[in-house]
Amino acid sequence: QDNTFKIGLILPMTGQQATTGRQIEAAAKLYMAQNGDMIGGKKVQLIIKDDTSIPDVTKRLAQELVVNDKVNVLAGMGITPSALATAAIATQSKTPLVVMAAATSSITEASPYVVRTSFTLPQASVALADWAPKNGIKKVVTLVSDYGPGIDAEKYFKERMLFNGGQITESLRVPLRNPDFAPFLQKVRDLKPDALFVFVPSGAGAAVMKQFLERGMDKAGIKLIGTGDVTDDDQLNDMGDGALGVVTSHHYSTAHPSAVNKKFVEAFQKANNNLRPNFMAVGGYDGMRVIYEALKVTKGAGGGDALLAAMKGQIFESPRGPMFIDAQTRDVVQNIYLRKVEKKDGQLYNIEFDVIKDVKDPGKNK
Amino acid sequence: MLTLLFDGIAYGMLLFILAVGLAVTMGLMNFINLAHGAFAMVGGYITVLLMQRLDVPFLLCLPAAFIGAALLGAVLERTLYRPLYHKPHLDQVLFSIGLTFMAVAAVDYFVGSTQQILQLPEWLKGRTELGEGAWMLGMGHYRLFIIAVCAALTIALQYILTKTRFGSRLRASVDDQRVAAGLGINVNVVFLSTFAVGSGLAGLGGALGADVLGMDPTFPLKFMIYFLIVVAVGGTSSITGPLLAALLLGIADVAGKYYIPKLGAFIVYSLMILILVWRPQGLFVRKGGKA
Amino acid sequence: MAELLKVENLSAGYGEAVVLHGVSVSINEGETLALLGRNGTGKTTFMNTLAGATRQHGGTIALGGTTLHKLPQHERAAAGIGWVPQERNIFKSLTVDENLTAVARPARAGRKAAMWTPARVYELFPRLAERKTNLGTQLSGGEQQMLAVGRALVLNPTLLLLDEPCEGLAPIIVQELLRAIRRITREEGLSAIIVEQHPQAILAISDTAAVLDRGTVVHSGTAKGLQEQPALLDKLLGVAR
Amino acid sequence: MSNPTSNAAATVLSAQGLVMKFGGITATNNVSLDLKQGARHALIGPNGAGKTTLINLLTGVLQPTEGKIILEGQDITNLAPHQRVRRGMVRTFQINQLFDTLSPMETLAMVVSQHQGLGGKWWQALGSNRRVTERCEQLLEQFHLTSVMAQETRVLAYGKRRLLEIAIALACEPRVLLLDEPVAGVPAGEREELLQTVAALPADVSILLIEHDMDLVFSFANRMTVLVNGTLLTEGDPEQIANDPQVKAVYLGHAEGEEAHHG
Amino acid sequence: MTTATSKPNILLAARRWRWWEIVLWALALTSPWLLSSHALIINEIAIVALFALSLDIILGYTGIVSLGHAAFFGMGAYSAALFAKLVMPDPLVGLAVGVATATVLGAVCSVTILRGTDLTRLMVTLGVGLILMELANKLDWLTGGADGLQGVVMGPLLGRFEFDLAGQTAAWYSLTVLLILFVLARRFVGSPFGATLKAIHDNRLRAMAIGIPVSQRLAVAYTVAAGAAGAAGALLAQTSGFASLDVFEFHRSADVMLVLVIGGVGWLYGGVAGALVFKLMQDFLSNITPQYWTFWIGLFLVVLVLVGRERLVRPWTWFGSAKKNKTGGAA
Ligand SMILES: Nc1ncnc2c1ncn2[C@@H]1O[C@H](COP(=O)(O)OP(=O)(O)OP(=O)(O)O)[C@@H](O)[C@H]1O
Ligand SMILES: Nc1ncnc2c1ncn2[C@@H]1O[C@H](COP(=O)(O)OP(=O)(O)OP(=O)(O)O)[C@@H](O)[C@H]1O
Ligand SMILES: CC(C)C[C@H](N)C(=O)O
Ligand SMILES: [Mg+2]
Ligand SMILES: [Mg+2]
Repeated sequence: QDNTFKIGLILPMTGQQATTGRQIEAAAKLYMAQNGDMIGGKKVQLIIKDDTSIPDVTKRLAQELVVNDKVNVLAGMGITPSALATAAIATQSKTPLVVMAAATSSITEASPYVVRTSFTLPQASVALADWAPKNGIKKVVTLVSDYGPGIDAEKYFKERMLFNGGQITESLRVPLRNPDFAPFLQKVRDLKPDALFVFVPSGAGAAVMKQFLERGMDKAGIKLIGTGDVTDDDQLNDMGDGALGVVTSHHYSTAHPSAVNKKFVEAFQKANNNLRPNFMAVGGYDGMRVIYEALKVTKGAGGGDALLAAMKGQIFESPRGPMFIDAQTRDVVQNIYLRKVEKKDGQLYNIEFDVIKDVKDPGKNK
Repeated sequence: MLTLLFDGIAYGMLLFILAVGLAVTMGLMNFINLAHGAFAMVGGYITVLLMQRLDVPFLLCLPAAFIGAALLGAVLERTLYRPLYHKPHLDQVLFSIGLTFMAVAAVDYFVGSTQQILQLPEWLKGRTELGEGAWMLGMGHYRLFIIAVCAALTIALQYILTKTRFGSRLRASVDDQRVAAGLGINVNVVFLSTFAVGSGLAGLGGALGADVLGMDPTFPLKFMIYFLIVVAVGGTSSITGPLLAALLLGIADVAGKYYIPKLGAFIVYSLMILILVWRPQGLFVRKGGKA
Repeated sequence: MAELLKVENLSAGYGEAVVLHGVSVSINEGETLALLGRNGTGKTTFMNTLAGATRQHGGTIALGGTTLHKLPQHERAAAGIGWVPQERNIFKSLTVDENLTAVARPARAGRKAAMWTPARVYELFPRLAERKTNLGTQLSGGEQQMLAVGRALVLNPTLLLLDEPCEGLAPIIVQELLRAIRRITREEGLSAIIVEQHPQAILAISDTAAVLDRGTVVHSGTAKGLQEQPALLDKLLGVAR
Repeated sequence: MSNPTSNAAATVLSAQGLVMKFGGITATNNVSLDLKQGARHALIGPNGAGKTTLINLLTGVLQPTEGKIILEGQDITNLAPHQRVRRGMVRTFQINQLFDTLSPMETLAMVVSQHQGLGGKWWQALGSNRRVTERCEQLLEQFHLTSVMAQETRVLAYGKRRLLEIAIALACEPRVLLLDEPVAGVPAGEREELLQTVAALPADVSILLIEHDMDLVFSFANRMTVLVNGTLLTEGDPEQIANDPQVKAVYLGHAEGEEAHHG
Repeated sequence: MTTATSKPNILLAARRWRWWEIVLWALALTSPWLLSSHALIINEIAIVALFALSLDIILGYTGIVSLGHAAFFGMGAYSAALFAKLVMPDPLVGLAVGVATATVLGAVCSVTILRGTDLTRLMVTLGVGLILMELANKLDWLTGGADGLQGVVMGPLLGRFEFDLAGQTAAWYSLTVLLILFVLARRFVGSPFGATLKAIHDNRLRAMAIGIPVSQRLAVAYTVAAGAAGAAGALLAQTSGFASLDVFEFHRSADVMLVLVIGGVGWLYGGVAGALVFKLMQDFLSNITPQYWTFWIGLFLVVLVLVGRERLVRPWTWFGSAKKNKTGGAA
């Protein structure tokens, strides 16, 4: 009806990416609970769909949401191919698509209707490549999962490392489904770099870290660095003390010291059985905020184009820190933090110790 | 490159431990039990939860995982599996996949979808290094442990299956249930105990593999392919077949990924295809006659 | 002589299909029954029903003191049934030796004659001894038949069910087997039911005979009686058509 | 039916020095055998003598360790089984090998179509060809299968299955027919008739028969070969064989045995 | 022969179209209009049905189990998508290209399935599928790698009908292709050729012994099935306008097997019925409980097998004879 404002939230709720979906769903619901569902005279309705992270299903669901449910905004997108596939629907139907998780740089270029509230891997990797040479890390081996985001991470990290006078001795890509990292890690060990840069999707991070320690690589003087996926907040605590001291760069940590974040974490944990919100959750939370704010401005008038216009350029304080949606690229611009795993109140956290402000997606610089 | 060989063996043994239960139910009982991974997951979660929530020592968790999965297997065998022995293999596939789906969703519901991480006791975390340079042999203690458990299991199973009457009664029941029963073999008991052992082994495999592979609700689906590869390449008529196959695959995979990392996933699959096209019955099959 | 097997009003079949209709038969201890009938009249079904491998719809089976029809299939061997299925059904992934040892069971108490062991089976069929390590599928047709008989013997049964045991055996082995069956029944007190395509061959070694047609007993009497009336036999078996 | 197999008749199928080893077992030990055109040749021997193995070698189910097989002058040792069938050599199996989910009618229609070269046709329906269906009906009648022609083969009684086994072979219109205990399981009364049907095949069809029922063998064969322990013991006409003391000792047994069979 | 004229009908009767089939297909073909808001899911069902139909040709009629059928599906998808992107956007030509490449691939791969047991075939086919996926991943300059192949623009169907957002054209297109291939498949399996396939399925040894060139027949059947799977893949790529590595994934092969087995193998409608049931159920359940719908699907599969396909659609037979079946003849 005219008086509802529908958000079609398509996420992987089952399968290997399920945690992404769960975190975002929980955050989106939390946002709605905190901010009510009557905005600008419209009743906001959230329609959640499971795409099992199969891109053609994502696309079909988006199409159905647009055609049958007449949603005003599409949102979610757990993995890159899903987002890319759905971009065409956004363009065709002039519906804004708020990407809350997928992190490959090129997504925002796939359609003028895409707005991103998560992060891009180049963003996170480049910051780390700026930090490393300054801290005695000159020779690095990269190890990434062999798929879009991994290759992005490898590429931008390498470029910036070289630019900063560092050295990449070897770039290893591991298959996505890879039960044992032993051969890769042994190779790294034999290469004896100063540090190993890792990007693997969150589940595999723990395995890499464990096998890294088991192989005694820390003792051999090799540091483990990576993007924040490796020390994903919602698993970090179970990783044990071995994780202490690992340095990562990311846009969000549960331990981010700000009032906004404290409130967010508390509310989230309360609503979700003490589950820690991770970077996925914050992407969903902020995504909802972007949609809400745009709705407040437009009051539902003017359709998708007006909404989109109202989303562009939003600046606000997110639990992750200050962020804004670049009006030109529609991509998120945010601080990237350097963090180290430390123990606080008997729990492991990514404690931020340095920040690189207002990082734009370096993928858009060309 | 002894370290690499060691890692390959350990990885192979891990694959074997995960697949051996399947070799029992699928190879010996001729039941296509794709829910094997679900039993492994049960064992894995028993271990992880006992350790996390109740601080039970790791060594106690292993038998608990075996028994827990075996009991579950026994109950399911009596209630659900039994009517399916005569059904076509495809129905068994459908059924066991259905069961796996249910297990995945149930674990997700009760424990949550995040990956559970297991903390090994200190004495298993270390590493021993011998020698120098190219001949250095680095052995993770946990990997050593896996190898030891696996060797013990193989010997025990091999003994039961070939040296005891139970083994031949089992195979007789599988070959022709109707006639076996008609000749006085209590097929139900034979199947029940075998299935329980197979499930128990899966559970043990899950418990031992949890540290390396991680435990999350999609475990049974994620690693199904690996179980199947081991059993297919090893042939289904013995225990040593899958063992050798697992070792071969483990070593080839580790060495391949070390020396030619670019080929990554191709190695195992290509090796498997070559072997199977060359020896369609599996690499190590039981041959009769006085050969 | 005491009655060993008493089958009354037995009906049985496969799934919904009823093949046997009210069959009644009885056998005394140490006696042999020749079961005759054309193809598809239910001889095999009758044997399988005794062994518990069909679906029984009604009637009773008593073997010695036990009510056989109430026992689950696998307990019937313990109760004294030794089954040689028509299609032999050798366990294909077991060796010859394992085929015997897997099912062998000791004789029940109070048995006078020597016990059947795999070793004794090898004496009866020396050919099998030479093929001990062959798998079930790696045997010639006749060897499989010998093994099927041997496998039933090592159960040390009181009642042997022989479903066309001579099929595919060389004449010299047939003679030996029939002689052995006669010896076993006469001297060791076993009873047997034999189905054969050559009525004369088994009537000669049987005590009683029954003829099945379309699942019912159309004739029963002494074997001798039937043997002496070839015309009746031909009529019952429908040879003339 | 004994006489006119003149020595002049051409050799159709010839096995030359065949050896087959299974691991340590030599199942066929240097066996040479000639099958003449139009022969009614019986192959007998104790259980496990290697008769079935010999047929498996001739038809290509097994590859011989040594030796050659010549069919109508051509070396077929390395041909695939189905290629030998195309050259007119067809067999039956000692243990039924049937198509369990097809009905007898479908089975025969399929075999006849295949034989008439229609097996590769995919655009016309099975049974749309008159020649095929007529031949099928004829076979069904001949083998008393008409009453069960539409049932699935796997539920047929053993005897009917046995008949179908042979009908399939005949549907291929063989020029060389190898029969491995064709009447096992067929009731005594029908055996003669069945074998008559076989014997009544055109005179130029050559037949090799394995059978343990001596009455049948002697009424059928005009030539016999005896195999023992994988080796050829002797060959001759039925009379010679029947009176051969060696054959009696290892295979036929005493006259009493004959009696047991015949009564 | 008195009954000469009536007998062949037994053979032909099974091949004749029945009235309900015609009604069914008529309904199917009009469904994109009748149920216009469900056109997208209809399209997806038609594609899955076609994919399952292609699997039925090998699984149901020759007994080859394949867990790598997605290899051909993916091949069809990628070649149709690439063709549209690089050569020309006409859907029908693209479809033909997809079928052709998948057929060629099928012919090449058919050598791997000629020998061995069910399990070996299962694994070999699976391996081929996974290797192709890895290849598509590595050839990212051509295929777009893990991000998927973007920028595929489809031209209008027959030069007139644009693919609309609601999916009506797509649904109609897929249904038509499904129907055409169904008719062809039905001819195929009902022919002497099809009968020889069934014979091979039942008893390979005997099939050889009556002169059937077993390997060649299997290879042909496998190739034909591969072509049909390629058509399904091409339809997916064309109606969704992109292709991603996912089309090669193991779970596609597994799902299509599930779909087929749900509907029953060996009667061609199995794929259609399975696709309908499975997809609708998945859609329905995942709307109700996006997190836990797999549980209910799993439960359905378990019940389906335990109760049996036939009995599941006849609830009145649920109670009754089940008990007595205890010693029912094993077949
Ligand atoms: N598994 C089965 N399912 C259904 N019907 C069967 C089955 N086995 C046998 N029958 C049917 O039961 C009837 C009797 O068959 P049975 O095998 O008992 O006959 P038989 O007298 O032993 O014949 P034969 O002399 O051929 O061995 C036949 O009509 C047959 O079709
Ligand atoms: N695959 C095999 N492996 C080992 N031994 C085998 C194999 N097949 C057959 N044999 C052996 O070879 C010998 C010959 O078998 P074959 O089947 O040819 O005998 P046969 O003359 O047909 O006997 P029967 O009259 O009993 O059918 C047998 O002793 C058998 O055990
Ligand atoms: C790091 C993850 C958020 C990356 C995500 N799986 C993607 O495909 O973009
Ligand atoms: Mg019978
Ligand atoms: Mg033989």
